[in-house]
Amino acid sequence: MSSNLFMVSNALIGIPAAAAIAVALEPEYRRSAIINVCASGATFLFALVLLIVEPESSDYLFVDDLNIVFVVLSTFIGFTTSVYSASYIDHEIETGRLTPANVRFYHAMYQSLMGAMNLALLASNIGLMWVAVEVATLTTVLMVGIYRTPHALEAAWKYFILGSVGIALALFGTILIYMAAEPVLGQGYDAMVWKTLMQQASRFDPRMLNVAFVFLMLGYGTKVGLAPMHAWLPDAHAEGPTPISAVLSGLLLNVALYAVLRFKMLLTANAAAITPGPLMITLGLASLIMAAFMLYRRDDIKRLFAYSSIEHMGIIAFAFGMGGPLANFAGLLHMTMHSLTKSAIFFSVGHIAQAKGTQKIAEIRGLTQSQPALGWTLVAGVVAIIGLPPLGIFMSEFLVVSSTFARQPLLAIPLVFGLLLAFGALLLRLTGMAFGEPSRDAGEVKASMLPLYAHLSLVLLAGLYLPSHLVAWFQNVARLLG
Amino acid sequence: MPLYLALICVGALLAVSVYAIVQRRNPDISRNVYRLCIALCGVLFLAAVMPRGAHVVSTTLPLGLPWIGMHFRIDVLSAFFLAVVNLGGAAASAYAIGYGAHEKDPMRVLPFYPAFLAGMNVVVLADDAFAFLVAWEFMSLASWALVLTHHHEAENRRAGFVYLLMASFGGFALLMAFGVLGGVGGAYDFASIRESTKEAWKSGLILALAMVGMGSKAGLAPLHIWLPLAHPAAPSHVSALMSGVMTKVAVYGFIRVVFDLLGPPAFWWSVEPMTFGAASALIGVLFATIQSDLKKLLAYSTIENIGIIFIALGLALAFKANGLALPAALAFTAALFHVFNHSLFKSLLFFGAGAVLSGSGERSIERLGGLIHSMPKTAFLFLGGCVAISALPPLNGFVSEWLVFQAILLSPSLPQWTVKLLVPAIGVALALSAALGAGCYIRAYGVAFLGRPRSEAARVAQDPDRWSLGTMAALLALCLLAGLLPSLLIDTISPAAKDFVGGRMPAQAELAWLSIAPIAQSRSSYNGLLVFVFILFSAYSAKWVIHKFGSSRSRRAPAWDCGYIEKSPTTQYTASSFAQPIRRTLGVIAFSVRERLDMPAPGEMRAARLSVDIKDRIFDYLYAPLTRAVETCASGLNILGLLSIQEYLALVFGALVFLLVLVAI
Amino acid sequence: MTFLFDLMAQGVQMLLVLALAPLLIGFIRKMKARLLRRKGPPIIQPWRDLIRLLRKEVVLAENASWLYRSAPYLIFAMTWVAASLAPTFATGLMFSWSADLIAIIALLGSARFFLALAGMDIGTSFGGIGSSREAMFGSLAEPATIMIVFTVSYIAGTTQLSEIAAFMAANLELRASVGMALVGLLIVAIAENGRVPVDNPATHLELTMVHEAMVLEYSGRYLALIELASALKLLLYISLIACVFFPVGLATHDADLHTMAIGLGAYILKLAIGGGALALFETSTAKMRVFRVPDFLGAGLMLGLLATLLVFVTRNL
Amino acid sequence: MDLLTIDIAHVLAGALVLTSFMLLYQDRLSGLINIYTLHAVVLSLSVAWQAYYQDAPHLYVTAGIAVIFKAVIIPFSLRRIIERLRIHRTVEVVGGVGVTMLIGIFLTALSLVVMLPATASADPLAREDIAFALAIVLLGLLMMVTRRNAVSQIIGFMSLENGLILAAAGAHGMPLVVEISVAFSILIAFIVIGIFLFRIRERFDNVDLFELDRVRGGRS
Repeated sequence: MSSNLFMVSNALIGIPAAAAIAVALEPEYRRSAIINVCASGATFLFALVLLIVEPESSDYLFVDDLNIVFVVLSTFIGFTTSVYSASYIDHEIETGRLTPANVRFYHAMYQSLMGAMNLALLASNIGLMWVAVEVATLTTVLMVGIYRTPHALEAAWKYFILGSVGIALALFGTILIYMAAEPVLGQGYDAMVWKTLMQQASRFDPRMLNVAFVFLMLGYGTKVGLAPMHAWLPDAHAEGPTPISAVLSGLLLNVALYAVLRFKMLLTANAAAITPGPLMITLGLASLIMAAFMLYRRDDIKRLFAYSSIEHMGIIAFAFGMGGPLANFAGLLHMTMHSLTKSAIFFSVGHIAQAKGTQKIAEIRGLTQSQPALGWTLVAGVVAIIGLPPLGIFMSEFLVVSSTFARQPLLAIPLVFGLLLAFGALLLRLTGMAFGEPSRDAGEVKASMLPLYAHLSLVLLAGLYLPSHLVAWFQNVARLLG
Repeated sequence: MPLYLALICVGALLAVSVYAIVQRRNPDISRNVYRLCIALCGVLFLAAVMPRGAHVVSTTLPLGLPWIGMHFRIDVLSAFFLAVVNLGGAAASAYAIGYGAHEKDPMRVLPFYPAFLAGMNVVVLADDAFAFLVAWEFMSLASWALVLTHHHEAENRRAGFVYLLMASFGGFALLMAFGVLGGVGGAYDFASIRESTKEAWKSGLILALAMVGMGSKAGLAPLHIWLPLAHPAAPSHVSALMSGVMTKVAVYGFIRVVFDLLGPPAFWWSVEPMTFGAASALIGVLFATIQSDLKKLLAYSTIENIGIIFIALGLALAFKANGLALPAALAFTAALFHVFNHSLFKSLLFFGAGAVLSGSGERSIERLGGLIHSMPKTAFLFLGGCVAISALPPLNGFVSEWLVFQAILLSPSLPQWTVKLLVPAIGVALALSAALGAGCYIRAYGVAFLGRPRSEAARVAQDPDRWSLGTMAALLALCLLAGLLPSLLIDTISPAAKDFVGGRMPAQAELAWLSIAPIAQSRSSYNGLLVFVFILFSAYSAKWVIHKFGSSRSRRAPAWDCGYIEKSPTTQYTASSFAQPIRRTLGVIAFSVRERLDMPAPGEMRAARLSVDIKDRIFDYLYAPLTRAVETCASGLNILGLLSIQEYLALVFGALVFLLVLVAI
Repeated sequence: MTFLFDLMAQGVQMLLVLALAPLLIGFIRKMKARLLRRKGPPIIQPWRDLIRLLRKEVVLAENASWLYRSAPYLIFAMTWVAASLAPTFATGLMFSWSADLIAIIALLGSARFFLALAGMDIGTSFGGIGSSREAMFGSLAEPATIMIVFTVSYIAGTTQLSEIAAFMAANLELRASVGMALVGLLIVAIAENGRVPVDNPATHLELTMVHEAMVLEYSGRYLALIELASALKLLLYISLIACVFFPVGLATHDADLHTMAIGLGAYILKLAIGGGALALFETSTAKMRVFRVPDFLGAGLMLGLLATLLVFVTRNL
Repeated sequence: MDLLTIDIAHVLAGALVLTSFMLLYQDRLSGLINIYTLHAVVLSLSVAWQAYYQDAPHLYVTAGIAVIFKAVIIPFSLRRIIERLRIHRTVEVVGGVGVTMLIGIFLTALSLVVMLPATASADPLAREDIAFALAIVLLGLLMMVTRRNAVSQIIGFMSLENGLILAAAGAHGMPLVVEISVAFSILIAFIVIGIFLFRIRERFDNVDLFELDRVRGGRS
């Protein structure tokens, strides 16, 4: 393993770890917030370095096209979110919803979450990846419960129990993978390292792989938020601090999805094993349609968008399940766009909730008039998320729907049905919130619009123009995914 | 060259909307924006009509789908529609220079208005599925924002919601259609789509999807419900654009897909557009006849006209499928002619409605009346619009309808009996809708502009500013021109007919007296100019004779009305009473009308009252059940949000066991 | 030379229809009177009335607008043009091709349009009644007419009246479709001209009236023009029926004066027969309720459609 | 290898499954905790046996963790909790023990059916182990589903996790087993502390998750 890559990857995990300790020791919350931002920024820069180093693999860490996409994306959103969370936390302290002590803890957890996610993405060892995902789960659980209100605790608890079960299932799957690989690759690390696994996958016992995939799909699928394992997601989004909602939707779901994709590749490499496509498609459609229906009865704004995350994860899972260059490309694009858009939406939603002093949709009206900036960005975000051009998600939905309809028209029907349902629900809510006679404001917010604008403009740009090397990179990954 | 010019102008339009946002504090921003729009639309119009070096010019920009890029192209068809779009756009902008001043919150219009124009232009220019759909949805999006301009009224919000939902429904239909056209390989540029071969069932599917997609935007029944909600909600110049121009863009899309991309047609393709066209024509006109909201009325009549256009297109398909080039060209020309006409007079009428709205503050004609006295100029121009849209000679509406009739009369040459017998029935529908349309506009004009004012607002109403009047006058002049010299327009259209149905009408320009003869003069011919001259001649000669030999004296006196002069203007015939005969005769079939008369017993001192409620059957039987179904499902599934942790665990557990069983087997 | 001749022929036709129309009305009135064993006014009477009206001073309602004042001229002009473009004694007159059958129907439609508007201008309830009923009748009668036009022009393969007449003259044969078309056209004609049983031209102030209600406020020269126009309309319909269904004796535009004269005689004869038939019919039937009229016209429409479809059956086009 | 080793391994694994059934059956909290202690002990024994059998010394560590952490610390603190919360005597109504038992047996059968063919290539000991492990996992999950009391749910989860450890130990020469078991121990510690810290009783009068759900009160 070349030293520079080693250095970079370690930095990606080390910086957050160090920063976590640093903020934990830092009593003054503003300064800790600054450390938080700087650390995330540094991590992002190092992630960019990954773009130039050539793929490498070792027993513990490795880098290939697939996880570079995820690492860069997650570090970027981690960075913007940290910027956003600074202003958000300020407001929370002022309104006394959080104490400085909480914030210290919060920042420490934030950084360790970042570290854990980077580890999970860069881990070349399925066991290590599992450990990292587990740590990520724990940190998020703690952050979800940070408000200590009954609802927050209840949400954290639910997330905790369901998440742990998911993780347990994932571990069992991991062990089974090892057992499938062990006869071929012999005992020891080789049987747990992606590189060797991928090389030899064709010689593994398919039946073992099948059983393993069932566990992995359900286990990591729980973290992805696919129905019927989604239950933790809405509450966790709704009750935690909004930056965490953004991180959950923008990153953690992706990390879990990354794991699923890896194992999918493993199975596709083995001809005799079941094709994972149908399972993913089924779960994807189930999540899509379930979430779409759930959207209609939501009265909590954050829960609303949490369900929309489930819906989009469904679409992405569907796309990857379909497979093929177009659908995979669409899946990757959709994942990227969704992360950016959804976190942007949560940014504005957080400030809106602060400005209106409530998360009840019914009590939020006429935003475009009372808070033009927030209101219109919310409109833009929702317009993006329901897949209207010229924003990025339209492109991916265009590819998914058209390619699916060209290949299996019958599968496209439920897909389009779900998309339309979700479209209607979100548009209905948006119309209520953004337009009409404004409802009264609770107080002034110093909104930090910069991350919002950054995300939205990226999404807009992507909707019209994708830089060619990004495309090449995506296509390369799409090929990897088969 | 024209293409690049057009694209630059589109870019400029987008820049204008940015400029509007940046300059939002600037007091005369609105005037500036509209001026810029006029200029850009003007240039685009020139780009459309300027001679193109090649027959077809196209280019590709490195945007959109990376491995395809964004293709743009101008051929005769897109040039024609480009001209229509920007004529309408320029007119609307000119009108808005004056009308925009009435806008309370201009920032809800200005940023989106140029974007809307840009979107429509790009749709016409696009040459690959992705660019087309991006522009298509962008157009819907911008117009949605415009529909929500007066977002304080609840029904406008509802209109916006229904509109965008229907738009995206159509969008998805098109998406699927292009998915099939593009194939598994995803070759989405129109050039390679044209090359690709399509099986019969595929083209049938695509046709249906195109009907749904384009129809939902054009307002084809039964997908029209959003139109009467959305068009009136927007400010009048935007309504004019949506009704007069955007629906035409949808027609363009239909022509592009069905006549161009889909390859040689089969005869049965024609059935769908013709039947749905006829249905829309009838439904549209019937509902227009009973509306009392002026702008709603106009919106419904748009549905009718779209129906007529689709009838003509269906005929063109039928003829084309049987290789009857000349009749096909006739029908196709009729369709495009009507597209042009409708974009003119519908804009004119919406501008008139806007003038009435801003002049009197009233939208319901029940509270208007006598406007011919308070706003004479508007009254005159609006009358012109009414005559034109009622397909009365010598104005242009008649010409296109006459052409459609001529095309229908050629149906005996069709070999297939189904179509042969279908066409006359379609003809009845067309004739009926034309006649009802005339009745509808008699009612609208008579109640709103004639008689005595029914409200103070109507009495003190004022003519609008120069800009608005000027625009309307210009449009009326164009209507008259197109009515008197149709040969010029027909000859400009015929290249498009040549390319898309493989035939062209005989060149009309060289016919004597500037008359038009679609096939041969012995078969049918019409000369608007001559008829017009005749009418003027006989009218003036009559006047001259009478004033010379008869009397020219006249004096004013109270109205006679069989000896009883009633004071209050409320005793006039109202709009709803005017519509009563039609409601009675056709209401039962078309819309479930319920009239409730509450007649006080003799000696009782209260007023009798008649209440009429009219329901749109399509809504009741098609959309209401759908919404109800979604609601029930949503409430049913809502349980999933309220389970206890162990129940959620049970779900996971169940899934696990199920899958394990699957694996085990 | 021929040009001048043609121009003259056209001019003659214009004046002819103008002169004949009131006489036709007078003739019908006379016939009706005779059928009722009354003496009745002289045939020339309508002309007298018209001239008297023209001399009279016009009494305008206070809120009459410019539309109200210009409508009569427009109505008259449109009807007159329509009437003078239909072949009466000779086919293919100079400008006959400037408007085919559809255009002629449409011209009548425009006339109706303005008449209905004029009826609403003063803002009296009677005017409104008249206009709304006229609108409804029109919107049923016009499609019926169009259907009949379809039938005829499917058979003749043209919408040019002259050509149709020539065709019909050339191959006279009895056809179910033609018969139905004739009946339909008669129905339409009765309705369009406001004759019994649809409307009663003789009475005022009958609540079921249509045409008279619209022109209630008119007086003097305006009334004269409108009366003249309606007379022309009646004449036009009779000559339509004549030249389409009984094209005997029609001269062609390049015929010599002698044939023209024969054509003229034949035409006047046809008018007389038509008028007589109408009088007979009117005296033998009673006026129907207004809301029966749609059924009446609907019958016309159905006949038209049936005729159109029968064309395909009887004749293999 | 001699049969005796395998037999002992079987006996231990089988005992573990049996204990899981006992957990399913037991409805008194204090009783549950005792049985769980037994569960943990058996686990550590079988892991130790695996360590000896594969002579993989690191597994002894895992076994050690199992004994110390699961068989001593956890039960102890759980007892503390239930005494604090004064629910150590509560008898939980478990709907239809018989049915639960039947389902449990079905699950065991299922895990055998799934695993034995899948692991045909692996050596017999691993096969049995993994099959039993799956059974234990499923039984643990079943327990979590059937119990409404937080403490008993946790016990269910921990038994599930024991199954995982068993599987991990059974997988020959699997690296990171120690790390994983440590990570898991942390997880469990968190859960226990969770109940303890969140002081569910103060907030929701009792640890009945059913109540805890009612807090949401149809919030959506």
